[in-house]
Amino acid sequence: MAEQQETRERWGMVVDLDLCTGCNACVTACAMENNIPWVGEEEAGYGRNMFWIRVQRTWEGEYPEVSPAYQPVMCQQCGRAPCEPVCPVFATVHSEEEQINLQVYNRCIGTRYCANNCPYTARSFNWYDYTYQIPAPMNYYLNPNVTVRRRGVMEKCTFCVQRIRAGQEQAKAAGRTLQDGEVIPACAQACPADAIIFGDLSDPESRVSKAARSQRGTTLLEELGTQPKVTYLKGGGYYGG
Amino acid sequence: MKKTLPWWLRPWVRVTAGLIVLILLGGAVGGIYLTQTVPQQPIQFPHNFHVGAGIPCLYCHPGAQWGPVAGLPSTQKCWGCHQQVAKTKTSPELQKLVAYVEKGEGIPWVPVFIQPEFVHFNHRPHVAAGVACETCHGDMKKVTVAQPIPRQNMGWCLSCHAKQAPEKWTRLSDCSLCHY
Amino acid sequence: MSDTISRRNFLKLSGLSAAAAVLTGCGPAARYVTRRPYYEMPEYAVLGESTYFATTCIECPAGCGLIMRTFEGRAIKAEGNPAHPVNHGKLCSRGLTGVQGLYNPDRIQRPGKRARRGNPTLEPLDWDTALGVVREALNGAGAGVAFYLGLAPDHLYDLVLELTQAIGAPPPVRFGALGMFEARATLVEAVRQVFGEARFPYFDLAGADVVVSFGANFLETWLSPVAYTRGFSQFRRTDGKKRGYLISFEARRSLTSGVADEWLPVPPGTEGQVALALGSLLQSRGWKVPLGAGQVDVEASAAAAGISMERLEQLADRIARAEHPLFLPGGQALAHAGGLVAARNILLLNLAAGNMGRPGGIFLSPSRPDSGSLRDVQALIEQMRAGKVETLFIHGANPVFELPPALGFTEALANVPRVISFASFPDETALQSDYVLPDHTPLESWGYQRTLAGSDRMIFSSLQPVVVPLYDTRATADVLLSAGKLPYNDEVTFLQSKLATLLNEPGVTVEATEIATFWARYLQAGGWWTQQAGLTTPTNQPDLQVEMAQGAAAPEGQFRLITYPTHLGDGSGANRPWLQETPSPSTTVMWNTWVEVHPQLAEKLGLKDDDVVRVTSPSGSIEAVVYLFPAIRPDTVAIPFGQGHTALGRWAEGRGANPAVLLGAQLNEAGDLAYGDVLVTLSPTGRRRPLSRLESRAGVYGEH
Amino acid sequence: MAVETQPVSPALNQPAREEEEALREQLMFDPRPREELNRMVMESMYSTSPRYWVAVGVLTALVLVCLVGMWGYMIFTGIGIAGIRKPIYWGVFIVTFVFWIGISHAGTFVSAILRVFKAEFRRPFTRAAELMTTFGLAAGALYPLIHLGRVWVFYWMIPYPNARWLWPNFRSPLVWDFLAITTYLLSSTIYLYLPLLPDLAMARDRTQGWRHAVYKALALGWRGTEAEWFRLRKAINIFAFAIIPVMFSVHTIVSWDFAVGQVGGWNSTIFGPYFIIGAILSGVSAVITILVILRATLKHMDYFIRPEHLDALGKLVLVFSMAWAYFFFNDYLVSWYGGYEVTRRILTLHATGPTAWVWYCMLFFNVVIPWLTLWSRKIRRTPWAMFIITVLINVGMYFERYTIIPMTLGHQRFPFDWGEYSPRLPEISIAFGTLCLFILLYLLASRLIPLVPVWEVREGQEAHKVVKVGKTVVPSVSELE
Repeated sequence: MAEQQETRERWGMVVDLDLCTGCNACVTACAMENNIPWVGEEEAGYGRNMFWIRVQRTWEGEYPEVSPAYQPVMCQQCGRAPCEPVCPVFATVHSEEEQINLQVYNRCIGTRYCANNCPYTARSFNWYDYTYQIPAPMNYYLNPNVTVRRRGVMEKCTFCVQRIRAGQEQAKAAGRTLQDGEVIPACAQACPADAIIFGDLSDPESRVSKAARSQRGTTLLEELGTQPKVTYLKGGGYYGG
Repeated sequence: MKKTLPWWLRPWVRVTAGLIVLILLGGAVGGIYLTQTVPQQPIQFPHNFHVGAGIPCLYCHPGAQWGPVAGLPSTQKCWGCHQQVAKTKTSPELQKLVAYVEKGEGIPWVPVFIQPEFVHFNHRPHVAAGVACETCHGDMKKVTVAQPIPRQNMGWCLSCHAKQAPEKWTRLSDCSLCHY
Repeated sequence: MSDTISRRNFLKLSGLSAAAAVLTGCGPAARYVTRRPYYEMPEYAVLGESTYFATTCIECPAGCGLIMRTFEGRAIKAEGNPAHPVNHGKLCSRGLTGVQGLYNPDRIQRPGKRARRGNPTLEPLDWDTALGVVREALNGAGAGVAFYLGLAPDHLYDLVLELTQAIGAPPPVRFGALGMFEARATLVEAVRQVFGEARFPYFDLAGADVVVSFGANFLETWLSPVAYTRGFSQFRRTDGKKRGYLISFEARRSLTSGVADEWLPVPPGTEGQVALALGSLLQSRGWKVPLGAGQVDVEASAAAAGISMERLEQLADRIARAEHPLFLPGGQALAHAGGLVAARNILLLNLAAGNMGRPGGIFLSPSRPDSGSLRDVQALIEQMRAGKVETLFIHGANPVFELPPALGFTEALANVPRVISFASFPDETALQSDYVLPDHTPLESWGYQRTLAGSDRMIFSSLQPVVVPLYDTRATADVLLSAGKLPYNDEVTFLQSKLATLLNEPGVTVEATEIATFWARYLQAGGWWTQQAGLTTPTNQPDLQVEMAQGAAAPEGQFRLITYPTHLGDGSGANRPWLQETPSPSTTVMWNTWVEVHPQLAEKLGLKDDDVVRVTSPSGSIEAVVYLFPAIRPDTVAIPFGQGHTALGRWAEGRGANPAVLLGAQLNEAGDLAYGDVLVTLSPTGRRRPLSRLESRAGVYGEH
Repeated sequence: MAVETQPVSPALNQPAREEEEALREQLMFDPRPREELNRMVMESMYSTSPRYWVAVGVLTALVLVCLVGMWGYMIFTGIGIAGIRKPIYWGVFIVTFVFWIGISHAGTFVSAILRVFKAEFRRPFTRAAELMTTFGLAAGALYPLIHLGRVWVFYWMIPYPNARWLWPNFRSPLVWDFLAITTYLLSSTIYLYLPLLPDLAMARDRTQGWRHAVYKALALGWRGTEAEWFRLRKAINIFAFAIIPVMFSVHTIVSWDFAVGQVGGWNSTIFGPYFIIGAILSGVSAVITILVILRATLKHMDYFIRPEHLDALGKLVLVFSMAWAYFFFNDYLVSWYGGYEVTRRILTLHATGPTAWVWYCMLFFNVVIPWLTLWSRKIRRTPWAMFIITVLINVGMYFERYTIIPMTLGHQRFPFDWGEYSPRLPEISIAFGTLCLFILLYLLASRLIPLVPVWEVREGQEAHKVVKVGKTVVPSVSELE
């Protein structure tokens, strides 16, 4: 194939809450892939944690019918993202190419306006040079494909854009198009229950498109009109069984 | 009435102000200069000679055709040719190479064309798109050790990307093309 | 270190990439970084691109397949091996943080001798001297040598087993906290009694439609958590089948019970009775349950478990309607005085359901359970105390930390003249050893791990070094082989000789006729396993009957204690900052130990969230922070296991409390610790220490 | 032009004299010779006691330690030393920013709006109010820098052609903010400067040494010719009209920082006027506070600043307090009646949460206190009472911003992610540091800049006369232009 067609993906994610066990493997996987620093006991408890994805655990009902509800929440990669217009320097911008929200760390000046305006609390701020405090040689495992963030910049889930880029690059070098399932973010890759499905929403046959069309599908805070790219499949025993 | 100059016209004020301006300017120039100096290489590698001898760039920097990093040659790669070259025995500069070979060590080259860690550059698409090496790296026929090209900044990247086909601009101007 | 490894010309690291990635970003100082290229480019390396190595995770004995991403000689990221039958590309938090073990700054970097036990400083030793010590120890009276091994890796156990046979020493004791918490010996013993073979059971969750779990935390640490989570995922999926229905009997709503469709908080220790009652009810619904002589008092059992008869009847209806009901005997149900009976009862329910060897049923795992029970450990402690052990080798376990102090291991250790630890980290046991001869960490090691209970087929999962060993450490297998007691040159020859038995087998992933090819392919694939599922169907139908199991209510003022392992595993994960920072799923607490108290109980005791409370059992007492947990029986409290280290490096030390202190030394019939029978009292200390939690207390519980 | 009138003879009948005495309480009807006015103002600038220098020294030290030092330390270690956290990304820094911007409103309001509406009582204190605007802005404008995570690249907010081919995002309220504040700072400084010209010239003519040089340079060669006066009046007039929309825009844009967002409790259409009214309320109160202090500390100020001024300003405060209450009620009612869960929770939290006292203090200081006290003419004319009341109003307004910003941010849509915020030392220190900076600037300016626009006072006094019509004495005002 001499000239490849420029294809444009629309990346999306589906989280099946009926399958999610709440085990937090996605949290750890994300941290290890994306060079997310840990912040220690005191800071983590004071809302300085750097999770790009976190599992919200809420309770439903009263004992003995009390039941935990787990919901992994990450950046929803909104189609109309509230974070984007408020950044004074275009550090968080919409990628027309990938249809996701980008956070350009080296452009960020740290107004934290985007984080205030994010209804999903999906953003984390580097209050200190956390990553630089990692004692050697533990910094050896830092992923060279992901920028190490310095203090004073905002960061958030990128749908593992480095993997998207690598996948596209690999496919292009081989002269083919991306296959469904070829690019998956670290959370979906690790998820032991396979509750996170990732793929191209513009391909109606992709696994994620099929899952997103499920009747159980809902998006978070739909009333805000943010057009999230993440669909949650509601769980619970009210159907089937 | 005593004839006095207003304070801003007094010589010492002007001299001091001039000095401050000079120091600031000098600092800025010096700082910029420091980022653009040619680093000290372990071997004064003559690019001009090798290019002149007809060796393609990709012979020593093969990574450029398939991946992000062009790569710097391993000791064995140099030795592959140089063990057959008579001059290896005589040239003092090449004795350093011999020493590395004997010690079985890699040569600690200092890369010249490097991007900050928040820029993810990939050679392959550029080579595939037919961008010649000298477009970005300068004419290696004219230098011995590689020299940095000043002002290779974001605008410099974009100025070339902007010249591509308009339908590619969305992709080529996407922030996540380089920054993630 | 084996010579074989030098074939890999790994890039020697100097100030390169990692440091470069970390240090640049600002300032002209970072403009130029010396880059040390290869002397000779390895054929597998592509510049600027990652190299992937297949290996096996031995953070727990389950043995999930790993694909390690390495970049310029550094291990970057653990990813699951998609082809591996145990985990199919999936991983848990523990496996994912493997690199934080490898690159842990608190690792023991070279062999050392301790002038005085308990003294944290090690006098450096060169390997020749160290090997001399080992040789001398092994040359002595064989009977005076004892080995204490952890649950992984398997190849080292095989080697030590051969070694002990060769020198006439008692077989190695293999024991770990994870096995203790899942009451492994009880489970295996129950399987032996019911099915005639001492094997691990393999439960086909994926094919079941109703699963009844008796305290099995199969989503957290039980047997092979990733495999069972995968099975659970299949079980729950609705693509072309009915959604699986999970019923859980457990006093505390654990992660597993959390996703259960029905959770019945029965008092710990009554699970066997519930199984009996269910069996009785199911018999009246046409099941052939081997009920014992005499009338089963269903109502009494239901009352003891605190379940209404209607509810129990409904459950029985649901189970009877199911096509593939499955009953799981978990550690919480088995770690009681009547644990073996409970395990048997639950397995007999499977038998009555006709689950043997059918999809959605129960199988016998191919590998031989070679871990011991706590009774074996007790025997070893007796030997040690009696001064009959001259040299104790410890590898892969941290008995000083994880065994209940009531067993007296630490005191018995004082009677052992020579303790040699192979620990990679300065843990509590290494601190009490005379010699520390650090092993490579798993990501630097060769080896294999057999499948445990997480797969439907036989697996030899391969371990290979993904990076050059960082420090002056040496493979324990090589250290032991250096004594010359076994006919192997080094670890790799040992491994190859073991694997040679697998040559020429058809229908397997690695088909080869000679060992070199086999070895290469085996390493590349991440192990050897059969292409087709192959499990033993338990056929033995013994003349066993469901029995009444004991179960007593806790006396007034005392509470049953549940101790459960978290993602810190057997406690060795406590030195991984990211495991510490990963929130506990059900409480979202990070970096500490808490005690889960039901709000009703807390109100009765006058306890508030974040109060420091003293938990006292007959064996000891600890202090922990109260977490008002709405999903636990009000007569039960729970404490997670894994924190409370007094050693093990900067991230583990002095953090939280170790509930092992509270566990007594009572064993059940199968020789497992009856930790479920421990009764504790709570007394406020008057201090407060806010727990670090992800959740907002105000938002979730409405407290301010 | 001045109307020809006969000066009233003091030897008139009793009632008329009493009335006249009553009128003489007003500055406009208590004229003094031009030279004496000038002398009084100059004296107030020259008279420095040791206490003054001690105050300057202490304040300088405080600014250096609390503001410069702490800010430097924060830049060095990271903004994490402040108490802000997820999800309360904006805390005391932004609160104080809004506070100072609010304070800075009154200068323009008092000066420009009152000038446009020809409110005569403005004359003696326009300068003081304008200075407050400029210094308030100077203190407030630091905060957008202080609160940045990476202040060293703040210039990326400035639109200029650069090597990155990047512009600031003009869709971002922060860029509007940046532009609005720069515009306001620039225009309010010019607006401060223009009426200052005749006074600087007056000072130039009465000083020697470095002061003379400075005033000479600053006075731009003002000679007081008719043409100059004509142009100056014209310029001031144009500016007075032009700066009003700028002033309204600034605080509206500050309110848009919040109102255009998604944050529950913020996106309210009424925030623009609500913020402006709040700003004017706090600003006018601050003017009163400052006038009381000036009157008590500066020489001859009791001549220029009289109870009548406090009285007039007090009435304004009362009106704006009512207006503020109206907007507050509007905002509250709509949120409450709307019943949207997020705002409902936030309103509940404000009123019943652990920091509800802040909310109650806000209402008490902003509504209850002024409504109870400012009706009384006597209280309005009592300097110390006005001082206490206006300080409390500013505390209340600070609490209002605190309620709106961190207390609202902490309780957004996911209760799981709520957070509690309490300011830490660096934030308090920096906020206190800017207060010191403001006072210090004012203190220095009080000895450098004529704090009373002499020419305006004189102009007013020339235009005001006490005229006797029949047996009664009436004030008369003539148009000057």
